[in-house]
Amino acid sequence: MELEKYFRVEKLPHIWCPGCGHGSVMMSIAKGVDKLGWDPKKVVVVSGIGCSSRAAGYLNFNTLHTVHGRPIAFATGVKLANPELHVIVITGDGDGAAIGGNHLIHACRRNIGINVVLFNNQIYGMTSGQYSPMTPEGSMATTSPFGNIEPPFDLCELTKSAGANFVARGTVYHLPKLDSYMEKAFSKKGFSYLEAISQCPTYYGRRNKLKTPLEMLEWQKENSIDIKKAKDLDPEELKGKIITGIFTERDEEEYTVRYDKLIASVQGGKK
Amino acid sequence: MELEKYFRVEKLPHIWCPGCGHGSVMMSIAKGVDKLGWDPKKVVVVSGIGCSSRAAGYLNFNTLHTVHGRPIAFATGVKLANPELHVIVITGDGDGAAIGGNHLIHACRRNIGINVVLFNNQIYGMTSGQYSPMTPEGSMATTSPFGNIEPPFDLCELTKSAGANFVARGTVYHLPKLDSYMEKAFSKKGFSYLEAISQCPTYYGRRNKLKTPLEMLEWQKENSIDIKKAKDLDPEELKGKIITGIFTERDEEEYTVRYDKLIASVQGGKK
Amino acid sequence: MPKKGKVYINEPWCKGCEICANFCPKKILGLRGDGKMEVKDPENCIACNQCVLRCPDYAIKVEVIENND
Amino acid sequence: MPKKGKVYINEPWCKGCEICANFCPKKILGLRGDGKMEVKDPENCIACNQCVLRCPDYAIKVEVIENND
Amino acid sequence: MARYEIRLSGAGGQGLILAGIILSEAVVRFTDKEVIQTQSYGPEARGGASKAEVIISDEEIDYPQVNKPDFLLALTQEAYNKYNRDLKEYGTMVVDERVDISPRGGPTYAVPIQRLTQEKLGTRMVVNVVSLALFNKLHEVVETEKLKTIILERVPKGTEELNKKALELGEELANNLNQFKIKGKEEEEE
Amino acid sequence: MARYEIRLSGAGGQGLILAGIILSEAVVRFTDKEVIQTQSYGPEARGGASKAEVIISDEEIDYPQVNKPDFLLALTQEAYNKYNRDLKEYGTMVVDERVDISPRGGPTYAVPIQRLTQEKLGTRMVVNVVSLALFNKLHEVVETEKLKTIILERVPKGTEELNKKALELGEELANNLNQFKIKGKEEEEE
Amino acid sequence: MQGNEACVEGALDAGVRFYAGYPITPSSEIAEDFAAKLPPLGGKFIQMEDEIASMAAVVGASLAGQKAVTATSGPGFSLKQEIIGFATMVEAPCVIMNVQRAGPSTGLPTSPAQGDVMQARWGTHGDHPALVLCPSSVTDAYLLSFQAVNWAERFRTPVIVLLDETIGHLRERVRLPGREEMVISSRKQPHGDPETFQPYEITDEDLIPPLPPYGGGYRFHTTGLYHDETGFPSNRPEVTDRLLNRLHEKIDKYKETLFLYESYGLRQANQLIISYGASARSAKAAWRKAREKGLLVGLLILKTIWPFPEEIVTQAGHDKNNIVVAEMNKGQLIGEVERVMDKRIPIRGANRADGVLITPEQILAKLEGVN
Amino acid sequence: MQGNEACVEGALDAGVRFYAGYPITPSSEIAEDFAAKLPPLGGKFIQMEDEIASMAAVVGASLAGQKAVTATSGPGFSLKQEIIGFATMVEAPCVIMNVQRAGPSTGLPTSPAQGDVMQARWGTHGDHPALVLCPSSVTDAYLLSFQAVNWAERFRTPVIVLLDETIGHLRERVRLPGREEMVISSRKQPHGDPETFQPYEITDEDLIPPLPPYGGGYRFHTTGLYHDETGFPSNRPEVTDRLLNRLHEKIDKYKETLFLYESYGLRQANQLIISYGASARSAKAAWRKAREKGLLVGLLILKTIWPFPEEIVTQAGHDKNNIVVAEMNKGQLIGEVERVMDKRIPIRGANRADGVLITPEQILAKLEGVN
Ligand SMILES: Cc1ncc(C[n+]2csc(CCOP(=O)(O)OP(=O)(O)O)c2C)c(N)n1
Ligand SMILES: Cc1ncc(C[n+]2csc(CCOP(=O)(O)OP(=O)(O)O)c2C)c(N)n1
Ligand code: SF4
Ligand code: SF4
Ligand code: SF4
Ligand code: SF4
Ligand code: SF4
Ligand code: SF4
Ligand SMILES: [Mg+2]
Ligand SMILES: [Mg+2]
Repeated sequence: MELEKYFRVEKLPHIWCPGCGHGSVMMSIAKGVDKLGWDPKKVVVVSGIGCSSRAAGYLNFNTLHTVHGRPIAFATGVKLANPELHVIVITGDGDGAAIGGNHLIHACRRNIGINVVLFNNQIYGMTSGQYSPMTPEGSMATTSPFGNIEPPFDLCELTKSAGANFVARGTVYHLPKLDSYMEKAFSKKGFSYLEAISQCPTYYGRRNKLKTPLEMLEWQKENSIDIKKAKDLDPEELKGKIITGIFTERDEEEYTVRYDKLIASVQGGKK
Repeated sequence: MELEKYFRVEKLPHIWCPGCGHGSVMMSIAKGVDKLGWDPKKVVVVSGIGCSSRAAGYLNFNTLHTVHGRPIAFATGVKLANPELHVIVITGDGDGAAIGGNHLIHACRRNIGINVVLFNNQIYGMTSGQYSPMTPEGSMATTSPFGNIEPPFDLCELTKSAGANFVARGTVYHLPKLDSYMEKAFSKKGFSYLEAISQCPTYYGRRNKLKTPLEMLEWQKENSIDIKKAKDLDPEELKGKIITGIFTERDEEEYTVRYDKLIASVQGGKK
Repeated sequence: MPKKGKVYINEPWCKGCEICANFCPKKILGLRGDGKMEVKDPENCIACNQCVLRCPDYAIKVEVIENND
Repeated sequence: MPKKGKVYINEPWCKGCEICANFCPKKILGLRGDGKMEVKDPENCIACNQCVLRCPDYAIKVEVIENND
Repeated sequence: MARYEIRLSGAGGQGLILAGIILSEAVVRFTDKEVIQTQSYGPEARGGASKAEVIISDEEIDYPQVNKPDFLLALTQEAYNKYNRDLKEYGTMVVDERVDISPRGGPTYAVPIQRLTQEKLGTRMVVNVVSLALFNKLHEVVETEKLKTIILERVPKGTEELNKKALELGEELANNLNQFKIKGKEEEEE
Repeated sequence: MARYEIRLSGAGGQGLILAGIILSEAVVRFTDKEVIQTQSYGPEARGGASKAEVIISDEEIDYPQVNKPDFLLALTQEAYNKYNRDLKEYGTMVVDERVDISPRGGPTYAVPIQRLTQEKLGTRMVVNVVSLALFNKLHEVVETEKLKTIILERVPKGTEELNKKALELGEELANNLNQFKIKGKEEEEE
Repeated sequence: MQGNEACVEGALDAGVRFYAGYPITPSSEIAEDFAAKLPPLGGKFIQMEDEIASMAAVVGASLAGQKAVTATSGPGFSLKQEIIGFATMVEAPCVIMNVQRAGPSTGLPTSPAQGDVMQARWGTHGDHPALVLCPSSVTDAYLLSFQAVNWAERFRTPVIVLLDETIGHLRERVRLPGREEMVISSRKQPHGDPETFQPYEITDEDLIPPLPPYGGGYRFHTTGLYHDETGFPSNRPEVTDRLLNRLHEKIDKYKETLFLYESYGLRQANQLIISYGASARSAKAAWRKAREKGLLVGLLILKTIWPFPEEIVTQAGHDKNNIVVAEMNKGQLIGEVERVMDKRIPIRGANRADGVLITPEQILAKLEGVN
Repeated sequence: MQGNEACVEGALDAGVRFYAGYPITPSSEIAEDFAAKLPPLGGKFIQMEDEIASMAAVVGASLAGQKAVTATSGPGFSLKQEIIGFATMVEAPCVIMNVQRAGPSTGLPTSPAQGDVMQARWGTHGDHPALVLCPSSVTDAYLLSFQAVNWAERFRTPVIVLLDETIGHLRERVRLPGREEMVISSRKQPHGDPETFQPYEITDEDLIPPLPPYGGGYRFHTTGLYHDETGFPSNRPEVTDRLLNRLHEKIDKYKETLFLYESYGLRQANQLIISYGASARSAKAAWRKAREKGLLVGLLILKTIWPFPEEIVTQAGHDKNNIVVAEMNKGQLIGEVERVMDKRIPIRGANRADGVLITPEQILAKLEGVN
């Protein structure tokens, strides 16, 4: 894969910190598009606000860096206005799970053809390290100076319950698997949710005894459990673990397809 | 149960239309409080905006009729500020599932001790009959004049995935069961979600060939399936059905309890 | 011996939705011309309380009558 | 015959996170004093591409060298 | 016709708002007059009393609110109680026969609109069209055929015949209106 | 001391902002002078160049921004490139020995701060305290002991000894500063 | 036709093919009407999960190439503010219809008011220009909605149509110009090489950059951060300054052509009534009555309220010795009138904010010499 | 102490024991500081899912009896507007701190600006009063936050502390009055029979009803709809009117005591600089320089910007022949100065909105006779 084809190389190096996992996830997205052979001119990347959402600036597609928490709602407008576009949403655990949680579940419900990639670094990176709804219990963050007491979401379970056609979770540590989920997510008609566990050495690692990017990657490795194995474990054993793998693959009819049928029927066949 | 103890009888009859199911659900709430013997002065009912949310005005507790979609967020403030209060949220399928969906799942995640009762009449009643995220596919509504093409949420599955301690669904048709779920919901420490299928003859019934309140109640009867039976049926058979019963009962530690422990530990035991 | 009941309808609260009438096992309730519910056949009430339970407007009360016959 | 590789590091892009060095099976990469990565032992590169895959900054390229010995 | 203010009131669900809309559309399409139609909204419009208001005038209508109706229709007691207050002293009032009214000056008619609608047409659903036709005939706003055209465009499919009959009934009532006349205050005092 | 503007710059993560905070706190607690500390925020403060600025004055400080620093510390090339421009013509500049600088007037010193910190203390983590101590000694803002008090309050537990050594190293560098002096523009032109 | 319906017709005739909204009284008929009318035209109506999402979807659709509209009332208008600012910043054409009801908060959901006049100008954070139109008849509702879409496209900016419950729910005779007189504007398209395309490069003197649709062959970046001509973020003060100034200037430049208003009897007048929206109906009745009484009163009905038509107002008011500003709030636009007029002219507010349409009598009472 | 930190200290000292917020630059230190300091005091800090929820939680906590605060910056301030209106309507005491950054939209998240000045007054839909304080030093940040809590409690209304990035992130020497001089206000409590308690009954001439906490023995209803003395909704125009008027009057009545400001050399001056917030720092430097040059310049630094201190401004400005309003936006508060001043006095804006703190030189340049 040629970097130039999918990246605005003149904007690199990206602004992310040394060892930040976001660069790896961004590459996985580019590879996904490459594998599917999408025309970059027909690809629209919509992101919110956060370190992760800055990815939009480096990818050489149509890129829309919106406001915090709402990229899925913007993307819904883009996709519905022109269903021929490939619409990818890049979001973070703050952007997509905190302020943006509602748009996420509603897009799942509608099953609109948007591919959401959530960069889950379990922290608010951009604003310097507050806890997020996906920060593990007990973690230190600037707004949980005594350790986080809020249980994190399992967004894969949630998006599955909400109706997404495809749901998976990978990690930056297991990059090749992440790449394969990316390809599957992108090739799915209908809504897909792919969560990529990323690392924020600067604001998560430093405060939580994971001093180097490498330690963070190893934490990912040691705490990941494949969903197939996870099935045999009880909730207690799974606490604090990262369940990886494909959570659901369905083929419910995509929203804009249904919409086009509605229009066709209203127009009485003519179009 | 004496009406006067829990209702502001001077405000009755309520504004709801003839045959509206909301009156029945409201009564079930009063009965629930009665069964648990809560001191009405320690009960706070928080509601949003919608026909359902008007219930707050008739119940003789501390009642807070807030803005559309946010009652759970207000309630979170109330409960956290004074954990001794019994906090009940009254919301609708528009208020709680459309605009308010995010607050709902976050409250589930935190597992804060709030009892949410969602009056699900599958339509926006107050604003005269637009479809909601819980309107069945194919239904007619003012904003789906050609039939609704959006799949509805199963909020019981969603709240369960999001971490609620108690989740159940009942119907106005099966009132005694609804009363029993109400009691269980209220007696649960931690977050509870109880969905009550209600009827809106005025805006849902009329447009959807359910001409009388009775027909709507019969529709509830005919389309309900107990969750235990539902387990043996496949998704196709369950499409469009109302699954009733208790979806989950857990005893994860409640949020304000955890918070008080945090405070105690920060204060080093003294308090 | 079957219970007997006396039905009170709080007319200002009744909205004439007919739910009570439909759930009454004895079918003794019916709408008056002005849209308010009335007891058509008071004798036959068995104090089953279905109407009370079902009325979404809390407009019905039923008193159990001592069966003195 | 094992592959050999020639490693190119795009210095302006390298942020010195050391991820590549840690994943290199041959442990031939190391940080220079100025915080940039360098190939300490170019001879031993087996062109496994781990460093390329792992570098979050796309700062490494590896060319497979014809093994002409 | 100088500014003429009409208020049609009754219970929510009786379709008087549709009546108001049909009336104003008739004026727009078949006359040169100016017309304005407004209605009250909100939860209070559901159940309870409901009203539709129309202003007809030869001149431009600036202020669009009905403040002192020239004509009041009240089909229910609640509507009467709520909406009769600001009727013009010598304005016309038509109420359903079952409505209790206080004595007043100005032409006042107690018409068995609901009862006759039920008796003659077998349903009360079209009481709005009966009322509308009554009003139209009385004031001759537009010709019967023109009103019919619009009614038929606006009512649900399948109810055309019923509505035609309702129109006839309303006109008949208008023609016989004098027999429903109530003695005015002064007349009573005599 | 009239208004004196100080800019400490280097790479994000070198802790210069903490140095600025310590300096300003020292002034507040141990002198009668006015002081202001500001810093640049945001993503650009992560990685890349970063700066902390302090203004010290005998009088009330109104305008709180550093516009023409009297003193510039630049630990990295990037910081130097970005922040050296508006240094006062005869202001003092201290750069790390590895920074390439353009000739200028005004006292300029190229000090092996990073190298010596690494060599003598075995880590670069405390380069900020070394720099701070250097600055303080040079200007005698507060006495060594006072500065030490605040440093020890502000640094992570367990690093006290290290920081004390850093303070000593900084002062030592200040004492020997002249040996790092760079010839100025004019001097060179001679 | 109802005022709300006329808005829909105006927008459709101007080429709108996308609507995203969330129902709220008294604007819901706009949504309902679009829901019925868009699919037959091949357009898209979507009911989003809330007003924020609606605003976002509208901007997304706009950038994907559609002319897009949303509608709401007070509480929803408050929620949309953040993304209205985003649309302003990225220059996404779109129209927001706000059918005002009595606030603050839930207020009186079914009663008319004009309490969002200042919010329409200042509701989002940061400095930003605003283009706001106020219909006072059903005909206006049609024409100004049409105009709003045109201006949104032409100036690449959100345009607000600020109705009130009275006009939204009013039915009256509509008088429209012939179709041929209704000229449709659409956003400017780029023509150069897609590879060197700079989305915010200004080549025309109108200061407005072209906007290609997604998928149309041009690829570009868009952000709500301050950005330079390439569309990428920059925090260089000169870039920031240039962008913010251009956002204001691209509208200021055409200000005169944007001032829509009606005036009556200004010349032979020593008093002036200024009004807009539903209040203007009462103002006109008051004006008529005053004239009938022989008072020398002029009437200025503003259709464009933002940018505030300073020149029109000073021109109409400078020679008067009493100015009455009639509005259904505690006094909002009157502040602007006070700002631009000389202090020696008395300026009085005829205000009403209790949910009832202001009456002609209230306005009359503020004129001199009525009794 | 940093400005943001001083806000926290001020609020804590005034009795705040509840904070709900959502992080955003450049206000996040306020949240972080509360997170560290509240639990040791037995107070509660919660990070909500967004700014809307934060605002809602704060109002909920307030009604449950706590003194409650939230903090945010531009985009979050836009999102909070709807519920700020609700708080105004139900009269829930609460404080909102907005640390301004350059907008519109995402703008320049880390740069100072004063672009939300008009939004702070007009940001929510419907007519509503606003109480807004602007610190221009770290000491101010402490004092005004303390004051904001007091006023919120006393007037039962949201109070906004409008900082800017410069003041929020500034560290400087703080000079505080002794603790004994700091008088804490808390909301009035009812004393009558809980059974006949009417939550919005006005018995005191201050027009402010008492507010018992939930669980304190009084039961009552609260709604964002227009409501009468019993707290239940009413749409009777006289009720509506009475409520809205009271909401305004309860603050108007005490206006004079609310006008906080500093002034320098007004008497011996023929020119006047007006400023607030961080700009006032530059203004003061400009004023000093002007005085050094022998110009007769006065300086007015506003701490209370809303309600706009009309009397203070006209008093200070009426005899001047040049007024310079210095602010970091395209001209916001200057509109109010123009509104209240006589037209014959030239009023000039010294403005800067490119993310850089306005300089004394820019302000100086607007004075007459500088060169
Ligand atoms: C409305 C609004 N609220 C808050 C913010 C501040 N903000 C920017 S990014 C961010 C969190 C980002 O976290 P995440 O989405 O996890 O991205 P990350 O930086 O960790 O990749 C927040 C709270 C904002 N820009 N807008
Ligand atoms: C911010 C905001 N958006 C929209 C509305 C309008 N609104 C009021 S109630 C409602 C829907 C109510 O539906 P639901 O919650 O299902 O309650 P129901 O009336 O059906 O019981 C809407 C959209 C509002 N009041 N505020
Ligand atoms: S702050 Fe964290 S998430 Fe953001 S760029 Fe740095 S490492 Fe990555
Ligand atoms: S509109 Fe529907 S939900 Fe509302 S009161 Fe009437 S029947 Fe009930
Ligand atoms: S159920 Fe209640 S409201 Fe309905 S008809 Fe019977 S008594 Fe009346
Ligand atoms: S109590 Fe039973 S039998 Fe008697 S009226 Fe009621 S439903 Fe009928
Ligand atoms: S290609 Fe493999 S062996 Fe060569 S440097 Fe990279 S990781 Fe090491
Ligand atoms: S992984 Fe990349 S950025 Fe990190 S040290 Fe290696 S080359 Fe440099
Ligand atoms: Mg994150
Ligand atoms: Mg509903």
